[in-house]
Amino acid sequence: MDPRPEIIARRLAKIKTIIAVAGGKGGVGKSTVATILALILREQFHRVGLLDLDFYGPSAHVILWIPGGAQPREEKGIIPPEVHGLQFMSLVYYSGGRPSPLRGPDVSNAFIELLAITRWDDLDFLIVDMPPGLGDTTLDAIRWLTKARFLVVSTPSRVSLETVKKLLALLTELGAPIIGIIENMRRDGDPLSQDHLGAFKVPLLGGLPFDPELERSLGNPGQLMGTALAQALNRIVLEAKIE
Amino acid sequence: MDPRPEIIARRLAKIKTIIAVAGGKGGVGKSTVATILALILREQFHRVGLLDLDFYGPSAHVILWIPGGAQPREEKGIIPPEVHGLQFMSLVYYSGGRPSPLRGPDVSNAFIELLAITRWDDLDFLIVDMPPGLGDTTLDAIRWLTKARFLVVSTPSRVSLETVKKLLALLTELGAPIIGIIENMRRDGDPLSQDHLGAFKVPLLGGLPFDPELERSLGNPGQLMGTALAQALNRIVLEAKIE
Amino acid sequence: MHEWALAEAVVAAAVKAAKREHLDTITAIHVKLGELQQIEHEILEFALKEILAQEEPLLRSARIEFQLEKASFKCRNCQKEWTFDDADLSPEEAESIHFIPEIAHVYMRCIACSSPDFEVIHGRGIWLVSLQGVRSDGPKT
Amino acid sequence: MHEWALAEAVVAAAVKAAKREHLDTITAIHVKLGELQQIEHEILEFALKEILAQEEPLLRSARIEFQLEKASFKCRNCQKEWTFDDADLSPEEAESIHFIPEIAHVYMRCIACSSPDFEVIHGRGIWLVSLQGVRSDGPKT
Ligand SMILES: Nc1ncnc2c1ncn2[C@@H]1O[C@H](COP(=O)(O)OP(=O)(O)O)[C@@H](O)[C@H]1O
Ligand SMILES: Nc1ncnc2c1ncn2[C@@H]1O[C@H](COP(=O)(O)OP(=O)(O)O)[C@@H](O)[C@H]1O
Ligand SMILES: [Mg+2]
Ligand SMILES: [Mg+2]
Ligand SMILES: [Mg+2]
Ligand SMILES: [Mg+2]
Ligand code: NI
Ligand code: NI
Ligand SMILES: [Zn+2]
Ligand SMILES: [Zn+2]
Repeated sequence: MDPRPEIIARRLAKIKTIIAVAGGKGGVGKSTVATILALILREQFHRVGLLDLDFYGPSAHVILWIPGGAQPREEKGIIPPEVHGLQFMSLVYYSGGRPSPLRGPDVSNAFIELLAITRWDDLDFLIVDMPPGLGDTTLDAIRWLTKARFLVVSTPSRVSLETVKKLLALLTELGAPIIGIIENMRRDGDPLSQDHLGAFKVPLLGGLPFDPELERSLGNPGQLMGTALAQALNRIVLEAKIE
Repeated sequence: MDPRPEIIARRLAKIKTIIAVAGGKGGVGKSTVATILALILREQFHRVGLLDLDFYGPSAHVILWIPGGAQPREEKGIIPPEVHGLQFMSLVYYSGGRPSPLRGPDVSNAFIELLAITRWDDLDFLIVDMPPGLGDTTLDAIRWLTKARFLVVSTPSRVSLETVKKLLALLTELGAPIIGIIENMRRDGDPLSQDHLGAFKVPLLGGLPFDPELERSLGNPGQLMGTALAQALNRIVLEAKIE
Repeated sequence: MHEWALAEAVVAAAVKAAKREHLDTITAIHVKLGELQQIEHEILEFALKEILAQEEPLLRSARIEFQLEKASFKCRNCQKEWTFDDADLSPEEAESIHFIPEIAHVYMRCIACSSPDFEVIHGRGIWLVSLQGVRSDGPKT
Repeated sequence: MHEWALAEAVVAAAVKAAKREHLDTITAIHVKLGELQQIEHEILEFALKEILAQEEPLLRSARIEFQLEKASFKCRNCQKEWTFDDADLSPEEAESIHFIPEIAHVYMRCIACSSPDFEVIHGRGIWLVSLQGVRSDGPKT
């Protein structure tokens, strides 16, 4: 018997809300939304954790920037360091930015190990940055992060909507709670997702503009919070009562 | 003993060149580049196949558009239908656009099965649209598509480069042949990838502009070929002597 | 008729294994067919025995035995086990699974909790179980 | 000291299994430790035996047995097998693997063909092998 899964629920017991930022598709802005959402909630004086579960393409540490030497502390488990006010956990502490060529069972094992040994503070929010796909991490999140509610990110492109629809279909079928859909990288004249996603009876929370300033602000949380993107996300957070 | 892998090399024997369009990262334009590259090579009177290996987020059929009823023919294996002049294979023929929640070993099994039973024509080019990640499909492509050369797609964003670097490190370490890197979605003032990717000694083949017209042309190969994106890719194909 | 492609794979695998073991002749091969894939046994047998094995010197006098393995599934979510008889598939769904057995995760669900997160424990597809043959320096299994 | 977290998992799993089997007391548990993870045996044993098991009524009088399992690896690319003794890891690499054993795929390579595409066949990490106990209606393993 694998003892590790049995402790996961207890590790997460004192976290009030878990939000898994997912999309099925890559490059839609899951990591961007997850990271800025975490910073926004933190600015509202919540205690916030951020967990990067994209083991192949971890990005949250690039968006946030991590001071050299930040490393989990070993104390009856591992305690993620505080980075820009967020309790931040990622596989990069251990992979050191090198490629992690993991097959499915390895991904699943690393997921379970990480959740079994990480001791989070008593958080108001844990934001989970999900990888693309409907594979091991998504299935494990549905299985083990039983408290998680999904925040689904899409772009207005039909290519993206096609895949996001698959994620929505799966989550809906499995009864996983969905907070709503955020339409990222909106431009003038972009088709609205309503036509494509209306059938799912999931709230369309609003759009985030395509923001050419974003790239320049990567690695600088203060500057990130000043972007048009962060401001629009802030409005969504307030209106959707995510906080 | 699993008999299926033993026949893969023979199934691919009469294909002159296999190009795996990869990026590690999602949303960088792998499917777009793979599909338009296939159409460009086809226009040059080559015999071209297109294989979509992104089982979670298949996209090539959205970019191309597939006429209703197009389905592989069963004849001593399966023979992919010709779609817009391309011999096109995708899991969507069998999943019907529904979500395919597959764990790693399932992805690997589906990959091997697909390659074992698909009978390609005597092609000049097989273009393979890869999924994001460094997981089962990437490892299987390296293992079973021994003839494949990798065409790596990135965007100029640091978030994308970080992941593309991991893919390049892995391919380089394993001695997989790399045709070069295409920088997609370039905008004025975007940082050049040279600084980030120079260390890899891999040719930077050039950039593709961010093209706001692309979305409108999805599903219409004739129109796709008229986009600025297709024209820039055409130049790269000629200059890099991909054909 | 895509069974032909699988028969070719069996021949290729048998020849490879025989060469690795330095066999001069293969006298028998044992092939397992998983129920999930619903392989048309007669077509596969015909392709393999009557055509392909005849064309391959190493296999020409081989006895080819088939064994059908019942399919069974186990849910990762609730541990429930079930069999293919419990699965309720339309002919189109079964046909898609016939080509790519993993498509089972698209159309099948755990019979207890409806999860798609199950394992195919037995009877997925085709498998080369064993091979007998002789080599110059004596018989070998 | 992150061994404490694993000890807690073992206790949680043992208690869950005992409840499922309606045990009133657990008399013994058997824990396997995979070599790859390089678990500090004394710390784990102390945490488990001296502290955690004492706090959990079901486990208070349990005998806790440990078994070390050697790690072995098999390459998917070339089928080569090797052991942890053949692995050449820096202390930092070994420490990362200590926390997340799958990090082995970042730092270890097949000793024959240098592929990272290998399987950890044995000795990955911690495993609850078995559990003995008694229930009101008699002994039960
Ligand atoms: N609203 C936006 N405006 C401009 N660029 C964006 C926006 N959202 C995300 N990006 C950029 O798009 C790319 C993909 O975003 P990312 O958050 O990494 O997506 P994912 O995590 O879904 O793969 C990154 O380069 C990111 O900087
Ligand atoms: N050069 C470009 N200009 C504008 N949009 C692009 C460009 N390349 C790709 N896209 C769009 O970006 C999104 C991601 O592209 P896609 O080919 O699906 O990426 P991947 O296959 O890497 O996930 C799609 O909506 C696509 O239409
Ligand atoms: Mg991401
Ligand atoms: Mg794609
Ligand atoms: Mg049905
Ligand atoms: Mg070393
Ligand atoms: Ni058939
Ligand atoms: Ni430790
Ligand atoms: Zn179930
Ligand atoms: Zn090897």
